Amino acid sequence: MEYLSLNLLIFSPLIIAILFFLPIFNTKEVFIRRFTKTFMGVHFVYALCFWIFYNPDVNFFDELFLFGQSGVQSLGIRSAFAIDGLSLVMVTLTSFLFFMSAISSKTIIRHRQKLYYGLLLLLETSVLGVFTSSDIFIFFCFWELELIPMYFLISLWGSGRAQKSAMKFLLYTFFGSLFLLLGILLLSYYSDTLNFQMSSLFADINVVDKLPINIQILISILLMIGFFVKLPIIPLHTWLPNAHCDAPAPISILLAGLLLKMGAYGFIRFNILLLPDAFKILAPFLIVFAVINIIHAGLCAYNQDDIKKIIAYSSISNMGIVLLGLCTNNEEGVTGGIVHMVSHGLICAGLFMIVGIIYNRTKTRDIKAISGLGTVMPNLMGFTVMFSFAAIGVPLLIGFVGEFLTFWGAFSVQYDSYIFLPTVIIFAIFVLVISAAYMFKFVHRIFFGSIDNSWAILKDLTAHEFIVLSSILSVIVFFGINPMSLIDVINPIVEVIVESAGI
Amino acid sequence: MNSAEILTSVIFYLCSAVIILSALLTILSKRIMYSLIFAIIVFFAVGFIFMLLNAEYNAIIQFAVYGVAIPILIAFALMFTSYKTDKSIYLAFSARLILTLISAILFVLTLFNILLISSSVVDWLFTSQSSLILNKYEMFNSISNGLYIKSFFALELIAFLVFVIIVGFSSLTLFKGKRNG
Amino acid sequence: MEIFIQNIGLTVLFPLWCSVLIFLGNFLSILKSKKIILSLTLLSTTFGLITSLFTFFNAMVTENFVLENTFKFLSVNNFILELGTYIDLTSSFMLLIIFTVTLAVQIYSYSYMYNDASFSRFFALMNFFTFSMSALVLSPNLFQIYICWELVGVSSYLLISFWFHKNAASNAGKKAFVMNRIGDMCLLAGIILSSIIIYNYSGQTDFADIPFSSIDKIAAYLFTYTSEPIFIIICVLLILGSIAKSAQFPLHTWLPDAMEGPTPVSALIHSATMVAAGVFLIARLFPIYYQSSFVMNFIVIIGIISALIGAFCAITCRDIKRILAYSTSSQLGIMFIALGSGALTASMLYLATHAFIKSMLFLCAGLIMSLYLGKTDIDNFGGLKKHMSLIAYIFLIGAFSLSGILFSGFASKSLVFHHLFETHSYYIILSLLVISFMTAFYIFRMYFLVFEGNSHTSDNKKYSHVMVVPILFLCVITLLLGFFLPKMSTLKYELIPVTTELVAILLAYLFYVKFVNMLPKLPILYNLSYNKLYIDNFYDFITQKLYLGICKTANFIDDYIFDGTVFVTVFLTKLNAWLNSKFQTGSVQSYISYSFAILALVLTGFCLVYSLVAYFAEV
Amino acid sequence: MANLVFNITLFHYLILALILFTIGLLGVILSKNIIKALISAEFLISAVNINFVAFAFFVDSAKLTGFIFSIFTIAIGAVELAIAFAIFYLLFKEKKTVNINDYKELKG
Repeated sequence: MEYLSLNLLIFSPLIIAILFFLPIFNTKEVFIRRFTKTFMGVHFVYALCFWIFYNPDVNFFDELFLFGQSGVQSLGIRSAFAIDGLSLVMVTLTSFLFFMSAISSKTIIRHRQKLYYGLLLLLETSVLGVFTSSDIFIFFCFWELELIPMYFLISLWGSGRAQKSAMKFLLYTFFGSLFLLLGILLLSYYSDTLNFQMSSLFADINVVDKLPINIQILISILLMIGFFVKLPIIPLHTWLPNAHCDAPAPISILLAGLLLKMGAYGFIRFNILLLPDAFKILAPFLIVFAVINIIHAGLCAYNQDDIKKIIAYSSISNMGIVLLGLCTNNEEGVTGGIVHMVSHGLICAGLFMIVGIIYNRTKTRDIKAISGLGTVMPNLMGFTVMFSFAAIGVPLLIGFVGEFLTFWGAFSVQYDSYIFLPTVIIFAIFVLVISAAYMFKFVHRIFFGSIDNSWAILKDLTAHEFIVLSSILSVIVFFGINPMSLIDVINPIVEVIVESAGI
Repeated sequence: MNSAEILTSVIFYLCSAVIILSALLTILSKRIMYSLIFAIIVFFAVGFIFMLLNAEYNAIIQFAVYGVAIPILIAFALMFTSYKTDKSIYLAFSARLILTLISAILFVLTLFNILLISSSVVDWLFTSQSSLILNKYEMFNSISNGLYIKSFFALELIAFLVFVIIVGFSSLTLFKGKRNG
Repeated sequence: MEIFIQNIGLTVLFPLWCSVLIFLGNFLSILKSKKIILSLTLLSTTFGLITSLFTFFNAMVTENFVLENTFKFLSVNNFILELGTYIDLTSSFMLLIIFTVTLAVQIYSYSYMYNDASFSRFFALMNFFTFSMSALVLSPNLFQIYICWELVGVSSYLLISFWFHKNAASNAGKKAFVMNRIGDMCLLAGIILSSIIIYNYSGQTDFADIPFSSIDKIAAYLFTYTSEPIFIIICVLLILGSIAKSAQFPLHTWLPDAMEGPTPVSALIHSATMVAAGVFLIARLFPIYYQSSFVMNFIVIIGIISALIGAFCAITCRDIKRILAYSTSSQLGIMFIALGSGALTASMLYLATHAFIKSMLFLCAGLIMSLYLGKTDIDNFGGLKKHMSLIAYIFLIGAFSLSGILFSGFASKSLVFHHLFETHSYYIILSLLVISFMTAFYIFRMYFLVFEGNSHTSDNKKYSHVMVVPILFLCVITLLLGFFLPKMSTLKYELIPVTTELVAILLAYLFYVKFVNMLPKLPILYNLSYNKLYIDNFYDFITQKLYLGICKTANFIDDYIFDGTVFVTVFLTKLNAWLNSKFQTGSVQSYISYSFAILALVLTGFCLVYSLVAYFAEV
Repeated sequence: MANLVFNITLFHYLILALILFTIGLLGVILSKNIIKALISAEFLISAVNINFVAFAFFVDSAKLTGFIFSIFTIAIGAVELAIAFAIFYLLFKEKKTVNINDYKELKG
């Protein structure tokens, strides 16, 4: 474990990105594409080594002093990166999805590939930074850094009203991170150093107990607004459908797969672990929010004409399940929430990949215009059916594990002061039927039924797309069959969460 | 109230009446030449006010600068312009007129009020002028030494500034505009 | 023999392995030949059949024989969920039925689907279904039953919409899956509620996934420690799960539409195995339901309603496969009645006989259809007796036993009647008589319309004899099974139902053979029964109009209220910018006057405030 | 009240300066002719001078800073007027009008 340097993992994409931005070999586009793919593959293998050599008791901790050894004591900024159960899972998921999107962007990204791959690598560094940074200030820096490449990726290579939705995405997230910054400043003010060590929560002693409760609630509400913009919760979610349907396929894989998880990850790190007392008080209201989110997004998904919007709303509904899981105060619910985070990442990546392929071939996203592609593209149909089963939560696939545990945890939650809660939670179970409804409407409208001649000439999957889809599907099936490998890694962090936030 | 007090008060009221009247006339008169003449009257009257306050030095400078130099300058300006008779202020933008008049009244009332309020705070506001007669000779010599010794540096700076600006801007006027109209 | 019983798990995994092999083979186009595919599937099913035979005889011999081996699938500290196999009498009995019917159907479907384009996909899905069905039957706890419940639903969905290019088939598949999904949702809710009560309150944390080995303890615990309404809610939720799967009253409309799938599918899944899963689940959870009379009555009522509706709609149905589908849902209603009135063994035996009879009838219907290029409408058949007399006689045997007059059908139905007469539940007997009257009527109506009467088409096409072998195999079973069943009922109890059925047959003979078009179309009853009591249109209304309406409002809220706030902020900023530009007039003097006005205002404000404060301070 | 009329105090001078200042301000804002505006600008400066001298006389007649300062402001006033006329001359060469409303280019 010692010789695996964490900084190499995080900053190697940045170095390559800088290399790409220099005007050296800017003619050989093919070379750049192949180089990025191999690099991403190596990076993914390197991340897997972390997973293999991970032993729960020692948190892999790495110091990188940005401003000299002592760090800027007065300002207290000291860059430190750490990995524990949760961030390990997220890091491997990130590098896996980046590897997949790099492979899949061969057919979809045609122009200005050098800039594209540079931005992609920059995005990878910032997302990895978010998941591993143990210092609040660094967490916020990477949180903001990730917006820049994402904005350009959506607006330069997007389709339809790309600039407009990229701008909406940017402004929305800025609005959120405004509150986030306010919360962080308040937090560091009360704990008198800016480098308020999140690593303290890796060592699971919460340092904030001396904060008076009303300030804790104020800070946690501010932080929540920031995170709930990213983890789209009902009032703040309208950026997601636009950003998704205008982003190119590989980017919407990353957007759905990772950026939503950053919201959930931050929510766990800050709201649950750093401010547990406030979380105990706010949890019942969050459950109500989560259930509304699940049902509302599910209903909206059924009514969309744009196939990407259907998947976008389905990801909002799934993130509602994640929030529901996290807010239950027992181990099963929290494990379910985290497992569902990973499963949603994988499933949404696959679904967006499929929708990207359909758009790439038929050039329209309107669900009424496309029908009966199954006869022309049997392989793609097979993959879509499997992915929609995973999205619905059919057993022996990872979707089921997360959902079952979350519902189990949610049903057995006891906030004694709120008797109305069980009746609200009962509604969450309807997501099984609602998700089946919109997912099958999507699959049947596009693949089944008779084909009209304009689509008869379409080709089936290419080698690249097949590799991406089959590898994502194999991971889904692997974790579906033996979820224990995932749950063992997550278990230590779940204990910390339940012990600190449990009633 | 001895005769000196009455004399100074009469002069004061006379001068202030002249100032206010001619100031009003300068801004109300139709022809620009009339407004120039009334302006000169105002400047001279202000000079007398300085005399009243035993600031003879200032009065002299006032008479010299405002009384003579500036009207000549304005006369030159009027020479260049064809000083067609222009309409007086009544044709000004009516809404702006109302607005400024209201704000002017408000302005005067409030400052008057402030002065009244401040009188309760400050004692020297109502000490009469006659009780403070300065010795004339001492006044003149102290102003000159104050001017040339205490604030000598400021005087040099002002002089240099005046010189640079006058030369610069007069050369500016010789400059043929590249594009006309 | 022991080795078979030990590795029963192999029989479950063998079909799964076959289906994966066939899928990959088909995809990588190495396994192309149909012979190998068939041999693979037949190998796995025969292996399963042999093991199930041995286990069944073993179970019959030894007193309450139980064998369970499980492995830990999912555990969050001490909340452990296991998967594995659990064999006792009922599960081995069900396993035997499943594998026999599957063997027959697979042999039949080889020739039936021979010239179909996606032959290998069909067999892969059939294997997958065998895997999930046998896993369901052998599941040791309620958690695994739920997993296999959904897998069975998935495989039935894939098989129903097998010819996905046909719109009708794909919609039928979607409808079937969504309805099963509703059932799964209720089942999941029931399972979670009961497992929470057991896990959190009862102290035995290892019973979290409700293992069947200790079902009695759990039942006793659930009944004593939960208040009456909660117990009823849990039981109703669990029953709703089996209602959806066995196409009972509220969720039965998917079964007739499921006939869009290929006939072997209907023969295997929608007549014998999958629909029987609901009855199997109730049998498994019988100790829990048995404790509250309300729940038992609930099951009986559901059984009666769905049986009546099934029979009522079958009478006037024009499509031969749909007649059999309605008859399946009504026969299952009878099983529910038997279960509800406490006759566990009678209902299981009834299930066995019905499975064989119905799959045989489906295979005959499939044979008929294959001769007439898949046309299923009853009008273009007639007088086929002359062409295929063997099939006609087999169908006749099936009809007699289905209506409960002869052979195995009679034996199992008399068992049910015997139990009902014992328990003196006369209103159930009355409804059962009406149902069996209607069953006899519609099954013989179908027989007379298809086989008797003047034949429409003269060209006597020949059907391949391979397809007849499984039908004969099933026919032999239906003939002999009657003798193996325990003979308990006295003559008196059998006489009444048999006479009603004979009267029904006479009536059917009169209307459909002697005076052919004499049948008076009763004004209301006919079109009520013809368009299936308008339940279908009611459900369509709910899905197309109501649900879409709700979704539209949700979307409206989403677009106009959440997006609206964003739009309003944008509009406000634009308005503000426009207003400011109005002030930039360019005239210096207006600028000075504005600033002067503001200065004056500020001063007045200051004075007012100051004087007010001074005034109040004094006072 | 009588001694107030005949007994000139600092108050009177301030009121006089105030009125002169206001008239000058009105002239600047309302006059159509640029030159008239500039002239009334001069009134502002003279009003301020009156204040300076009055305060110097009544309050700190010893240090005479008020007087010295008013001398400087008179000088600055003259310079400022010179600049104004130079700029006005250049503008006048462009537009040939004296009317202040024609010079509207400096706009946001």
